[in-house]
Order: sequence, then structure tokens, then C-alpha cells
Amino acid sequence: MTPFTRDQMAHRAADDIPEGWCVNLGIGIPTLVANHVPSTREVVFQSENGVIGMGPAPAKGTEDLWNINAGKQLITLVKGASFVGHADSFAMIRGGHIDLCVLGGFEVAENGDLANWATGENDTAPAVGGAMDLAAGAKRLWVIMDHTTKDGRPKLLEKCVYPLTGLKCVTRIYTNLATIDVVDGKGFVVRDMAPGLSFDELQAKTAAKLHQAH
Amino acid sequence: MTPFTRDQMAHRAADDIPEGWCVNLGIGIPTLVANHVPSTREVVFQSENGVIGMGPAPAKGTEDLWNINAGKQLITLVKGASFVGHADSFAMIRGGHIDLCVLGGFEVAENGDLANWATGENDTAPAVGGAMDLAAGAKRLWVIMDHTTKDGRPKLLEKCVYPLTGLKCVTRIYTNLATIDVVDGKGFVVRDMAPGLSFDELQAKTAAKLHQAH
Amino acid sequence: MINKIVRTMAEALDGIKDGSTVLIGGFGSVGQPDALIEALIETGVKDLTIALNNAGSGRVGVAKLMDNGCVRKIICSFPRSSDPVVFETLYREGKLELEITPQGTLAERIRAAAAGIPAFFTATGAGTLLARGKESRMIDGREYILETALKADVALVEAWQADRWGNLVYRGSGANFNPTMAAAATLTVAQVQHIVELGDLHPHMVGTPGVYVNRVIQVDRGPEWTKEEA
Amino acid sequence: MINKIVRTMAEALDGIKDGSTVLIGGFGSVGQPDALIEALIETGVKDLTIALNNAGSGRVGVAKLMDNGCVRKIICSFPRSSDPVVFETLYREGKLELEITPQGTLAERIRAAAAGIPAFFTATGAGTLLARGKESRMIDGREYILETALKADVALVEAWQADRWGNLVYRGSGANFNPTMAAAATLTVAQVQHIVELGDLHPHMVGTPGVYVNRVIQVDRGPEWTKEEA
Repeated sequence: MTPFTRDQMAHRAADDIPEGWCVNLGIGIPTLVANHVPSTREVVFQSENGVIGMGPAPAKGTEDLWNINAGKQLITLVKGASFVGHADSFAMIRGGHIDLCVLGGFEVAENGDLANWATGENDTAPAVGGAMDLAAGAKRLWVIMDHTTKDGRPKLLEKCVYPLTGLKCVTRIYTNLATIDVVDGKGFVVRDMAPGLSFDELQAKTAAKLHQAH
Repeated sequence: MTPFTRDQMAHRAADDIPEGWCVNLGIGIPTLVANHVPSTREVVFQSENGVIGMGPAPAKGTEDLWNINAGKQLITLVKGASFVGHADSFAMIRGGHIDLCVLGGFEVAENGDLANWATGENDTAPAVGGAMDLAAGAKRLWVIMDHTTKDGRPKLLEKCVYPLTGLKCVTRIYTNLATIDVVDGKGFVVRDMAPGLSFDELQAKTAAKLHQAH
Repeated sequence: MINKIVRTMAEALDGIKDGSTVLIGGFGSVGQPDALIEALIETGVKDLTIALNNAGSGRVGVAKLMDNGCVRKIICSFPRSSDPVVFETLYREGKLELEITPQGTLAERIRAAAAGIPAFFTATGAGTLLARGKESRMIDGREYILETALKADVALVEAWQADRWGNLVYRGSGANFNPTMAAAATLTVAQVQHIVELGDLHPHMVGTPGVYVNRVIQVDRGPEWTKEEA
Repeated sequence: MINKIVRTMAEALDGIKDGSTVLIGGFGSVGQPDALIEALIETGVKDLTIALNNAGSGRVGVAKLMDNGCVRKIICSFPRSSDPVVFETLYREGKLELEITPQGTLAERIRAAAAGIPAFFTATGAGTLLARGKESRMIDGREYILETALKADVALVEAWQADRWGNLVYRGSGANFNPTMAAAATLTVAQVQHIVELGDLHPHMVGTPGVYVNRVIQVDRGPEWTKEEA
């Protein structure tokens, strides 16, 4: 069995983004998604610090220090880009104008609950950033994360253990082992799996019931 | 006794506006106030349709149809002018960033209540515009109006009869007979009167107790 | 390729249903999507709730929309504009429902809908007739009333320039209600004076990001409106 | 003549008192009023409540402000920035009070303060730890929590250009929290790269009307920040 790499996970998510969507990408693997959308397909990348229409990282020597993304990395702008302030940017997010947000995750529950900001109630200084706003506001929320923790514990659960970021918000999960839809009233539905992986093996690494797609 | 003319009323109000204030002027006599602020004194005129830094009416042949004030009259811009949309314009008003609003009035009560939008509960289709927002939001609210109705009834009262625009919001009244402060806990305090008018004569035309300024 | 530019009014207004709530931009004639309003009248749509600042004047534009029986209810701040003959007649005859909202509250209710805020407190109108039936609350010693978001099915807006992504640039005082309304509707249609190439609009001049706009149609408003920027 | 331009940091920060609530603009180093923060540290002011997105990194800027004991409480969305050594130390030792607010709620609470909205409902955070102690309400079948305006005594902001009226033009992604914060404080001080003549800023490019700004000080941020607009 060959698990998907980080880039493969990002690529698979990118493949599922149709032309014309306005997409917000979280820090980490989600940021890689932009690299895998072909330049022939127009997708508008929004960053919560008020950039609408981000392009790839700038070539050496052409950097503009004023243009950064939510991860504080230098960016370029594409034609058609515009800027707004934070209040307007989050109005866009909270108001349901972002077609898709892709975030990392600690845990996802079968009802779509997401935990990705704190690892316990006594977490020292948890840092939430814009994750709760995105979870509450985006039209669709996809999570990219490893299927299990480094020590092998499942991250797809019947119920989240860590403090929640948002309730019933995740609609799809791209893991290093599978792509799984979160279907209202049903739970986790497997769309596809890493080459050589069996459904039973995937179920064994998942702490909630998996359903096969028809 | 010579009552003040409309221009004299506007001029007296203009004289009391210090340099640097941001001022919103209502439709009617209040609009005339801008004409009486000398060009050597910088006052920023705001219009609720999103103009900050209005100048005088344009000269014939130089009109720009895109630039109007709240009364839908053509305007010019001064150096330093800027535009915002309605939501931001009323955020500025509601948030207490307008130093002064000058409005017309039907009635003002001695506690500062203002009635200037409807003449009765059964008024056909009352039109409020931005008056309630300005009454609630401006730092100071001055009213310019005749001291009595056309048929001689007082417009300065112990309590308004017409539906209110705002509660305890008026701080000064410029009438054709006098300038009167509305002082918290005290009521109407006369600052000055039209030439030849006696305090008793003014009191006779006012349906609330007038106080003399010290 | 994203291309929100349409060529005909039929495409621009496709799918607008009877009973829809429609936001109409503009303040007076500035920023008012005249051609879209005319085309809306021609669709013969009925039972609309329209929200805008005024209730039209004379027998053109919004007044004509009401006169033709397309409108069931109007939400506005100032129905008495310069010549409100149609509004006053219909209202007197009980053929038009009226909801008066202070101008700033109207703008903020639309902004709230755009921003995912279902309700907010404001001091505007507290203690007045317009507070009747509304929840009120004392906060830090002052009375506020709760106002709710005004979400819409359709927004018809006007702008100076647009590109194929639907980015809009406003001119002069032409923004007014337009950017807020554009962001508060399920379907936003923009009438613009000029269409420019993607990339020709300055990123800081864009008053409405294309994200909010579904369709753009170019309409020449005539010689009196065509004066170019200095 | 209105002239909000000051020449010295002493004038720029005059009157900021112990115990003040201070909004600090910027997202990362972009749009962050570095020189004003340095000058604020030098005033030796104490017991500040500061509100901003991050809690500083390394031992400079906001981190130094906290390290020097000027800050009693911080309201932010993401205290763990790239090198949060000062924040983590003070927080662990109980010397710093922390209020975590989702980034959009932080922006909206400041916007609410600027706009005269004392409280608003939002779905952000509903049902999470951050909803604890907050009023919640079902509206149209969804749960929302009530968030309150975050009003401040002082806002320190950064912009690209200003004129003597205090009109500010932002550059690139440098607006971020700045325009909202500038509008939400009793005293707003702007650090800008360039001062231009009144009338030289395009009325549609102004991101913060001068009405919101009390003082402007020109600070050259150094060669790496001086690249002119294309």
C-alpha cells in the first residue's frame, strides 16, 4: 500500500475544484492546493487578510513585501485581483461568499464536526486565527490531513475529543489514505482509497463507521 | 422687532462651527449653512450618501452628474474629499464620528427630544430618511427652524406631540427669533434674541420655560 | 475562463421569480440601474418585495415598476421623493405594503445580510414609532433596538466599470447602496457604463470584488452620463 | 487650516494613559506601525489592554512592549506566531491576561465599535469553547452567539500615504485591520511612509477618511519597504 504524499493529497483536492470558485486555503498542506490547479482553470484564491485573487509565490527579485497571504508568505496577484480590509474580508467569509475553504485538521467527526485549533481545554494559549470564522461561513469545508496521528490513532471519529472549531461544517476529507465525503445523516462515505489499500484496512484505521459510495 | 431671515439663521449657525469639525447638513435651511462658513475656515462637510468633503454647488457647465448631496443637488468636491458607500457612511454617522449635524425640525422638547419626520401616527407614508440615524449618532445636533408654526403655535415645547425622531438629542436651536441651548437637567437657555425682541415676548411664543443665560 | 459578461437583458435577468426580494441600488438617479429596472418591468414579474432608498418619482423607473403592478411591498427610508405620485396612489389604495426603515439602518441591515450577521443592536430609532414590535435592550445605560439582516434573492446595481470577473469600480457618489447590496443577494446583476480588460482595474479601486457579482451587462446611459474621469 | 501632521513621536503619542485600551494594526509585519510601537514602549506606559491579531514574535515590537511590562491584557486571535517566546513566558507565569477571539469576530467587534453597534449575533464560535459565557440564540434554525463591540482609547495604524487632513491610502495587503481600527478609537495615530499635498489622493483610493484620524507622523520604514507602486 502506498499512502498519498502531501502533494498528492493537495493535487487530489485541486482536481475537485471547478472553474470560477472563490477558495480560501488554510496554512500548511492546504496552501499547496493552489500549485495544483492548472493555470487554464480560473479559480479565485482569497486570503483572509484581504487579498482576492492571489497568484503563486513571487520569483526571486520581484517580491513586494506588502503582498502576503494568511500564512504571512509573500504572494503575487493575478489579473482581476482586489484588496479589502479585514472587516470586509471576514464579512465575505462569514456571509457565505467563499465557495470552498480547505483547512488542516486534528479530528473530524462523522457528523462533520471539526477540531483543529486546540488540543485540550487546558491548552496553553490556544490560537484560533480565522478557522472558526471559515468553518462557520464557507459554503463548503474540505479538510486535508493524515488519516491517523503520528502514533497511529485515528483522526476520523464518531465524536471529536479535542475542542471544536466548528459544528457540522466539514463536507469532505482528503487524507493520505482516502478521500471521504461527510454525508448528512449518514456519516463518512469513502470516495476512493490509496493504491493497494483495502476497505477493511481503511476501516481499521478509522474510529467511526465507513460507508462505501455507490 | 426684526426676525432673522433664513440666511441669517444659517449664518448664525455657521459662525458657531469651529475649524476642523466634520458636519452633516440636513435638507432645507441647514444646507444653506455651508455657504456661510468662510473659505478660510476648513470645515469638512459630510453627506450621508457617502461624500466626505463637499464643496459649493458647481458653476454652470462644470457639473458632474455623479456628485450629489443628500438632497440630490449637484455638488463639487474640495481638496481632501473622499467617497464611501452607504454602509460605511452611516457607520461614520452612527459611530459618533460626525461632530455636528444640523437638521430642520417640527418640534423640539426642553429635554432635547426632536420631532421632524412625521406629523402624526396616522401620517400617510411618513418619510424618515437618515434623520433618526443622525439624531442617534451625531456628537451634537443643532436644529434650525422657525420659532412657531405658520399659524403661530410654538414649536419649542415641554414635550413633543408629533412622533419622535430621536430622544434627548438636540443641543442647540437656531430660530428666526433666538438662539437657544438645550441644557441637560435645565431645559431651554436663551443665548441671544432677534433685535428688538424682549425675553417676555420670546417666552410668550414658547411652550416651555425659557432660562436666561448667565 | 470566468466570464460574467452577458449581452442581453434576457440573460441578465434570467431566473428572477415572482415573489422575489429585490435590492435596487442608487441614491436618486446616481448609481441607479435604470436599464435593469426597465428590463425587469418587461419581464412582467409579480409580487416583488423591493428594498431601496426612495419609492421612485414620476412614472418612470421604480415608479413604473410599481405602477405596472410588479411590487407587493416596498422597504425604504424615504418614499416621498420629488414626485411620488405612483407610490402615494398605490399606498392610499392599499395596494402596496410599506416598511419604513431609517436610511442607516436600511444600509446596515443589508450589510448584515452580506456579512453573515443575522441581527444587531442599534440606537437608531430607539424610543420612536419605528421601534414598535422590536426587541430593545439597555446596554451601558443607553437603549438600543434589535434590527435584523435584510437578505435578498436579487440585487440590481450600477457601476462605472467592470471586468469579466465582475469586479466593479464606482464613480463619484455612485457607490452609495450598490456595494452593500451587491454583497447581500443570491443573484447580483450589474449594469455598467464601461467594460475593461481583466487586469485594467486598480486592485484598490475595486469597490465590489467580482466574488459578489453574477452577471454584468454594459449599458450606455447616454451622453449626459458619459463624462470621463478627470 | 486642518493639519494633523506631527513631527515628533512625543506629539504623536501625547496623552496615552496607563490602563488604556490600544488597537494595533497590521497583519504580520505588513501594515504594522513599528515606529509607533517602539515609541509607545519608550513612554513607559503601563497596564495597557492591547487588541491585535498576533502576540508579537521574537523580542521586538509588540513582544518588546509586553516584555517591558506595559501590557496587562491582550485580545487577539493567534498568540502563537512564528516566535512567541515573550508571550508564552508571560502567559505561563500568569503575568498576562489573554482573550482569544476568532479573527473575523475580532475584526467585526472593532467594526461594530466604529459603527455604533454595541452588539451583534454571529455563528462564528457557536457551540465551541469560545462561546462560553456568551448569550446564544437560535435564529432561523441556526445557533448564533452575541458578541460585543470592542471600543478603544487609542488606535495605532500604518498606511502608505497621508495628507494633512489625515486621509490615508493603504498599499497592497497593508490595509488589513488598519481602516477598521482607525475608526474605532478615541485617538487614532497613523504612521505613514509618505505625506502628500491635500488633493493629491484620489477620492476613491482613500481607505480611511481623515475624519477618523487625529495625528499623522511620517516614518521611513527603510529601503526594503520603500518600493514604489508600479
